[in-house]
Amino acid sequence: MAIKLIVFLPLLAAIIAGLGNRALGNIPAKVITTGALFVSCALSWPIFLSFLGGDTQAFVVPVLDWVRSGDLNFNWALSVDTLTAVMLVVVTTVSALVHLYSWGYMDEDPDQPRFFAYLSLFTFAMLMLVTADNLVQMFFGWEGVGLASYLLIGFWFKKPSANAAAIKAFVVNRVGDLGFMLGIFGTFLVFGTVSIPEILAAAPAMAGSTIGFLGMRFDTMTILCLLLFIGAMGKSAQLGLHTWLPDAMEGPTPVSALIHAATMVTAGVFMVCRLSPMFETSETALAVVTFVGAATALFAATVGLVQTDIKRVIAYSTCSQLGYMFFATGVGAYGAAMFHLFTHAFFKALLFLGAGSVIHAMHHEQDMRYYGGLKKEIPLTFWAMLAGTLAITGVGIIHIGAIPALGFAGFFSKDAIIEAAYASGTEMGSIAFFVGVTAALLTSFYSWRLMFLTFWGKPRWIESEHIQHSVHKTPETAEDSTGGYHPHESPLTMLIPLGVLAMGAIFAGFVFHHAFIDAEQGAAFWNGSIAFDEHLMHAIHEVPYWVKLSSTFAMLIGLGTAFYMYMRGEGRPQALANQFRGLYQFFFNKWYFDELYDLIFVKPAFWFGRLFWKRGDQQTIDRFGPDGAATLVSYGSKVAGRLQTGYLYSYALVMLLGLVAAITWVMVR
Amino acid sequence: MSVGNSLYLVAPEIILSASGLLLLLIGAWGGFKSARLVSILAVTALFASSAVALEFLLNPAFAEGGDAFFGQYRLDKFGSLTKLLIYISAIVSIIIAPRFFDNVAGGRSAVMRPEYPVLIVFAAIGMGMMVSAVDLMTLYIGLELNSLAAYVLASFLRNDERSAEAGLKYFVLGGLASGILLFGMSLLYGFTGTTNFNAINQAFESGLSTGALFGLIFVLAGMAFKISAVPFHMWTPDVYEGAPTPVTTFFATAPKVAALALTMRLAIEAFGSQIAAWQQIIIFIALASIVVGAAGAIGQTNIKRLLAYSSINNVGFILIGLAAANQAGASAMLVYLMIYVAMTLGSFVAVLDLRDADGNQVEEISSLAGLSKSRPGLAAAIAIFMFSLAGIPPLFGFWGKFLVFEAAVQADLILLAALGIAASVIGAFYYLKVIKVMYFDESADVVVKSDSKSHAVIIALCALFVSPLGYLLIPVLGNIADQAAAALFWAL
Amino acid sequence: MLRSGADLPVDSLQGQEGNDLTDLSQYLPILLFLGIALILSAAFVFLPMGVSRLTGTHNPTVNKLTEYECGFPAFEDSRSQFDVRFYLVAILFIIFDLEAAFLFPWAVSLNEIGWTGWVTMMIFLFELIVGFAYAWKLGALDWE
Amino acid sequence: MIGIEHYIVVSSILFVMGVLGIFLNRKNVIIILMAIELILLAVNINLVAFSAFLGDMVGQVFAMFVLTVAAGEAAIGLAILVIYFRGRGTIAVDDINRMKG
Repeated sequence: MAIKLIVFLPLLAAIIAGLGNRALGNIPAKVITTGALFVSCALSWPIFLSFLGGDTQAFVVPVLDWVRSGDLNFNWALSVDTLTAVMLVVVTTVSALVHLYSWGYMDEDPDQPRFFAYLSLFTFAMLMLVTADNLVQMFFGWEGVGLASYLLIGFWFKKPSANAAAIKAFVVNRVGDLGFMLGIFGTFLVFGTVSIPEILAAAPAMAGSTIGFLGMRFDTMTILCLLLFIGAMGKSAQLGLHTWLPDAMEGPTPVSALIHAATMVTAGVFMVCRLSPMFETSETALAVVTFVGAATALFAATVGLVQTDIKRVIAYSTCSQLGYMFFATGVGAYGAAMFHLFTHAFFKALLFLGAGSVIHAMHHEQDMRYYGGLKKEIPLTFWAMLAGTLAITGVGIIHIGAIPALGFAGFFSKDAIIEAAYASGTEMGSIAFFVGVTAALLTSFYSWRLMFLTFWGKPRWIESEHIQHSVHKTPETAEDSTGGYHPHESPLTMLIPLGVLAMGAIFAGFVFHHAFIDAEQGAAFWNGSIAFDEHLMHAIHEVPYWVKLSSTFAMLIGLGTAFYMYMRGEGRPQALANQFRGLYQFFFNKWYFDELYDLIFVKPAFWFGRLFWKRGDQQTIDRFGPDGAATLVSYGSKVAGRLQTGYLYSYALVMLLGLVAAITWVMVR
Repeated sequence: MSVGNSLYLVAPEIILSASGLLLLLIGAWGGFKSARLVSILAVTALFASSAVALEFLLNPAFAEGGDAFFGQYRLDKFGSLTKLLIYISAIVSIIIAPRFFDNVAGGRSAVMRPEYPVLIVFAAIGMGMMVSAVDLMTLYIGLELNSLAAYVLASFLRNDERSAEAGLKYFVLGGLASGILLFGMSLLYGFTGTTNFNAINQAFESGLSTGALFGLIFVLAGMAFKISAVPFHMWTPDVYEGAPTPVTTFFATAPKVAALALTMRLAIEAFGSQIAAWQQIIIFIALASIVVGAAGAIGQTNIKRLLAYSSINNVGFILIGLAAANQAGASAMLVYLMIYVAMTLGSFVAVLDLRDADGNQVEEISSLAGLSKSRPGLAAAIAIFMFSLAGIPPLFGFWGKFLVFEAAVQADLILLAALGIAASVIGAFYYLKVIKVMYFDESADVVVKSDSKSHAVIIALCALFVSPLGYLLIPVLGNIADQAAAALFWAL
Repeated sequence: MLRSGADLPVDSLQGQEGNDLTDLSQYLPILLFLGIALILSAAFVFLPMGVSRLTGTHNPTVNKLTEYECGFPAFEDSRSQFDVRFYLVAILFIIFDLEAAFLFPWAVSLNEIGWTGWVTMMIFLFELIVGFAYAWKLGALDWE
Repeated sequence: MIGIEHYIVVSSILFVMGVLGIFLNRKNVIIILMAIELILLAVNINLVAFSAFLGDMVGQVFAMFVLTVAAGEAAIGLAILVIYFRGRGTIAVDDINRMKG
């Protein structure tokens, strides 16, 4: 069965590459893992297309009995429906391309087998997640991707920052996972099952019911949905639990592309869509989702404006795009959300891999301030990233009359979301609409800022220490600002994925937007795998033109501003930054979230830890436990040794004393 | 009860006595040359008596045993089983002797003397009498027969100062101990009017006079010396260190078995109706032995001294079974004894196998460093014995400890069991020290290869027995031990 | 003759003293006696030392410490060591002498114990002879 | 009239003196041997006295055995002492502490 191959080939490859590690050698490990991924990719597209053609119904492939205990019994099964099929192609395609890309990017790395094993392991876990037909299996995949992400962020474990980032990601995700777990427990409590289809079938009946907790009554579905949504927030780095994502950029760039842009971080969105019928039963939950999504979209965009690390900019843009997806689900436009997830996977992976290519070219310099003028040096990368930028900023023209809408991937998906937010009619929706437009403006600004700083203008390379190391020059000694450094275009293994993804970034939206978000076709396509709201989709087309155009205008304004700031004359950004010092600092320091958390959670946690460690463990338990016993014993041994004087009379004395003691004891007793 | 029947019931002792006397003459006339012959004959005799003991043990015809010599001596499964253990220990001690004596350091008196096996045989006779004595007089004679031989054996290396000192110390303290024992016996005799165990027991049923109580305590004290239980243990480390290693092997096994068996018989058959009078004392002695044995061992640098303390420690555990004063306890003690004998024989033979390039015995623990490299097999065996002595599962030593604790719990001595378990944890420490030295310290390259087949075989057998494979024997051992223990309690 | 203790009257002591064995208080004196014994014996050991130390001036000189042998200066140390062979002979003498002690009761009670007793004693003597032969063969008996 | 307890007292005194003799004397091991003999004698007094008062022969037989064994013990003790003296050239109790700890 194809699906089994799709899921388990990566696992097999991971095991082989992981256990074989050094013994296997670099090339075989890479060939095995990459080959496995391309095979499962090649197998997933037909499934997706057959769903697209509507000539396949959802099906479930049992793998084995998993748990049978009391009421709790479920199998390990791979369930495939449209939603899964979409995720399948996204995951396998991006993963395969990233594998290929890593050939070039990780070329000098000493232990590549481990890297590729981790990548394949992650892919397997992600596939487990998307093919889950019960919550426990989904949780298994959920934790699996978390683990793989942890391993990959900390892949360069000799870098302290990398370890710190890995731990941070792990811990923050634990918070979300706790919510997810509680959600699962609660769901089992309420529905008596963990099988997703049964839950979804039973969910509407539970609408409005309440459960008591701490003496108060709560709406059952709201509680469950919110708990599950906390899990989604953790995985998808939504406002509050987002802090790990930017730090996760410490990992190798392909990892950022695969895990922290295309696939894992979208797991939250996928989960909400998968459980959309549940969420549909709770207005409150949806409102919360919308709000959090919108807030994240805006917040991340503002932070992205001022970051100087190229990867961090893209990371925050990812955060922001995820915000879009969430408020799309919040307003009920699950189709749009999934569509944006789909397109975003392509162009964001493209941007990350492009950034990776730039970093590769710039000798691992990641600070955009030291780039500039790279257009001529690495043209192919430039074109690829241009495509990505056009896609994320949503360049395109809406259809007027006969002319169908034309545009890059982002154009279709993001506009659909914004329009859906407006069309939903709820006040939370309208808020989301304005936020979305504003965020679109910011998105366009920081995306173009990135492009201008990187590819246009004069080279500012010599300022970078990395470059200095490579050319052994300092700004003083350097004859010109390039320092005689010649960026080199990346190898073919890195350029091919860029090309493929660029195609996706350009055409994915135009080709698939009917299927994903058109009212009738969408309904047929999704076929009940998500709560597809036809009326909302109809309403999208009825929104006024200014709404349709708003995002485009926002995009143009952002582009213009960026052009004005970074292409015309020097020092304008600096001036602006100085003018709005406070705001700039506020954005630059990511709204001081890290500092806040450090104050609220980290420091107290450390304090308690130290308390229990020093006071509790060392000074109490050890002192009176092991250490005390040890000292006592050694002391006793000394005493015993001293008694053993070796003199006959002392021995005799001891014997006699023992005798007398025994006699006295029996007499006085 | 005819004399002939009595003679038949003491067949093992008779065989040994006759052969002992014969061997003495052979040794006298044959001189050093005859040492090997004498050894072989002695081993044969011991095997013969073991066969008889086994017959008595397994043949249902002797199921209920019988009294010999007008109630001076009883044959029962208990006696036969312990005799078997004693004879086995004696056989091993004889087999391992020649290699030791034939190349003692410096070649002083570097030859195996024929008296050695003869003395072992006589000691074995004495111990055989001890374990089947049901009368104070038989007890005393057997005990002295064993002790006198033991004194000589301890100082057998006449030109070795440590050996002579060991003999002297053992003799003086042993004399004191037997004096105390005798005084107690005289009191018992006086205040109960009899020297027979069962008669004493009956007398006690009507109450315990002060004099008899004194006697009881004195006798127990004398026995405590023989089993080297705290506070009568002081001689043990010195004697074990000073005595020739084969002799130490013998001391650590056979007399311990005999004395413990005798103590059991005394406590149950003679003092069984006044358990309250001695139980607390035994409990105290047991705990003290465990603690002192563990504490004393830690500081040791000489492996023989270490094993001496370890034997004190183990005796403490065995006494827990006696403190329980029930059939389960006795059975547990017997099982523990079997395992203990195997462990001790194994470890001492292993120590005997440690020789440096000049053929000198290696006794310093520090010299064992890196043994795991130079002689992995031996190191592994020692590790097994140490872990087993420490009672760390899954090795067989754990089973014995488990049984005695179980018995103690059955007798509602929960606190005793708890303390014992805690102490056993402490005790584990010093065994592990040896293993650390062997496996983790950088090599000292002192110990050289040994070509002794007999040592290898004995070590291998013992290691096999105390290895987890030993658990396969539990049904057999348990069954035999239960029957033997039942034989003790026939009177009660 | 040797009677097995089993059939002895347990309270035979009462026959003599007429008081109850099982009454501890009656025999508490024994404890006291033991205590007294301890004190007395200790006194016997320590008293002479103490007295000699207290009474009389204690200022030894060489001349005082030399032993008086009817006016002559001492030829040699009075604590001269004996030849170890004396010990050897003494040891052998003690043993065989004491074994002889068994013969008397045997002799007087031979009528009652009959052949069994006779054979037993013969065996005992044989064992003694073996030991004797051993000592002889090892040259423990010849002085040179 | 001399009762059993008088015998017991005498034997007790002898016994205790013997025991004290073992660990109070620091000089000569021979004295220790004597002390041990003293203990055994105390025991013998006990046994014979009890035997007489019980009208039971066992005590006397026991006493015979004790005597014999005591002789053997003394012999062996002397022998060990001799070889020890050969080795160390001294039999002072204070010198017998090569092994300790």
